[in-house]
Amino acid sequence: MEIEVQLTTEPIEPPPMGAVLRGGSCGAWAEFTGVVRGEEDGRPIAALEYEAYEPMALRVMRDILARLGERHPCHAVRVIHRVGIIPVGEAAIWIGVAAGHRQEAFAMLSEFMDELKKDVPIWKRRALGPEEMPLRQSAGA
Amino acid sequence: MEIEVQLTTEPIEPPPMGAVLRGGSCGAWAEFTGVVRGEEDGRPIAALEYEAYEPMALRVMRDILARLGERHPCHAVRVIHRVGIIPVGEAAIWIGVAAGHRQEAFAMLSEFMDELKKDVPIWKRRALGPEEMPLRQSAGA
Amino acid sequence: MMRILFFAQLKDVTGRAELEWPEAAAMSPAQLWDRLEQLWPAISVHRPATRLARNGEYVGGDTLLEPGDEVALIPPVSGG
Amino acid sequence: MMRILFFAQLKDVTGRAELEWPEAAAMSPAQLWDRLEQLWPAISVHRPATRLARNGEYVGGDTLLEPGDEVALIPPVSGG
Repeated sequence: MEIEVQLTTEPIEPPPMGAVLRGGSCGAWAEFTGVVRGEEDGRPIAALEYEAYEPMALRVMRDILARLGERHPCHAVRVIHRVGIIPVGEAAIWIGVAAGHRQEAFAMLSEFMDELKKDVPIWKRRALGPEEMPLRQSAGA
Repeated sequence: MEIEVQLTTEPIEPPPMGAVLRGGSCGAWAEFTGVVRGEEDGRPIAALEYEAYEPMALRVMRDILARLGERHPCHAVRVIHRVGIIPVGEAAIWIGVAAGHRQEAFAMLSEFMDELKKDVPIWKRRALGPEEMPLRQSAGA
Repeated sequence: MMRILFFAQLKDVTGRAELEWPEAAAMSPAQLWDRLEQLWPAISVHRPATRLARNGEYVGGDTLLEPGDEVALIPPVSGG
Repeated sequence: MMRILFFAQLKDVTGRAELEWPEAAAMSPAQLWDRLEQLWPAISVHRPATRLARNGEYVGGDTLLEPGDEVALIPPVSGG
């Protein structure tokens, strides 16, 4: 199983369906995007700031995917997690899975997200109100 | 829940994440693409031809989504199914779901696909070998 | 007049996508099948697995099919 | 020398992201926590829920932390 994990401070650009799909052995391509909601603990927010222990986060994500791949064999899986300040409505995480059949792809997506939220050293560091938004980010959103 | 279903004879272009996500109430955006595999009943193929009872297929898809939406409330769901000749590696179906949280989105994707394969009057009509591919499709692939 | 629609394998068996049936009386699904089998005996192998839809809704064996209805024979589906 | 990394709330409590500890001997996780609590008493409320990673791998309470290790304090994660 091809595995690729990435952390970025830039807006996530989901890569297009890859060459792996054109090969003819994949019947399923599933994607999940986790988006920053406009409310945290009941209060309206403008952005969340995420922080990661980067080398460990990358390694743990890779380990989780490899382990899940034994139970749900897929052809390829790619994860991109954004860190830093992420405005409401933008993606904090994207995961794409290519598999022979949809069952493996769905299991991979859903179980990866569960494991991520238990073990991957990434934190929602703080919520930012509209007045705290750096100019660059609010202009770019 | 916003519902949109569509049948098309053209290649599926998944629409970009919509305005619904920028509103701040959606934390989850999940997509599934069902892709034509290069093998059918153990024999290599170049394409599948799909046929639909169009008005009923649209209505049944819409009904399934509305019913699932009662158990897994989502903000918006959109389905595009392609019919006609679909070359290997191209999408036969695409579904995108916007929801508050990932659990509803995953349940909607996976249960919709199960119901689709039981009740929606769409058929894999026949498998085409490479020699049967119409010129227009093979040039465009 | 009743309109009968054939899809997938049933289109191969009957050689047509639809049939306009100059029918004056209502009939049960079983009566419809019996008459289709008279026209195309090879259709009978598909009978057990094929569902009927009346005006775009699946119906059970006790629904009456009326003149003016669009009746579709729906063999096992395979979309997605 | 042992390198200690602090993330999220633990960074707020200690006021720093890391600490270079001129440590000559190995110590247990419990010993590390005791010493951190001496430096920052407020860190103790985080102790029950915080896991330790040694050189990027979660470790249990019976692992020895050695000079040269990078030890990270991992409060409950919240990615995704």
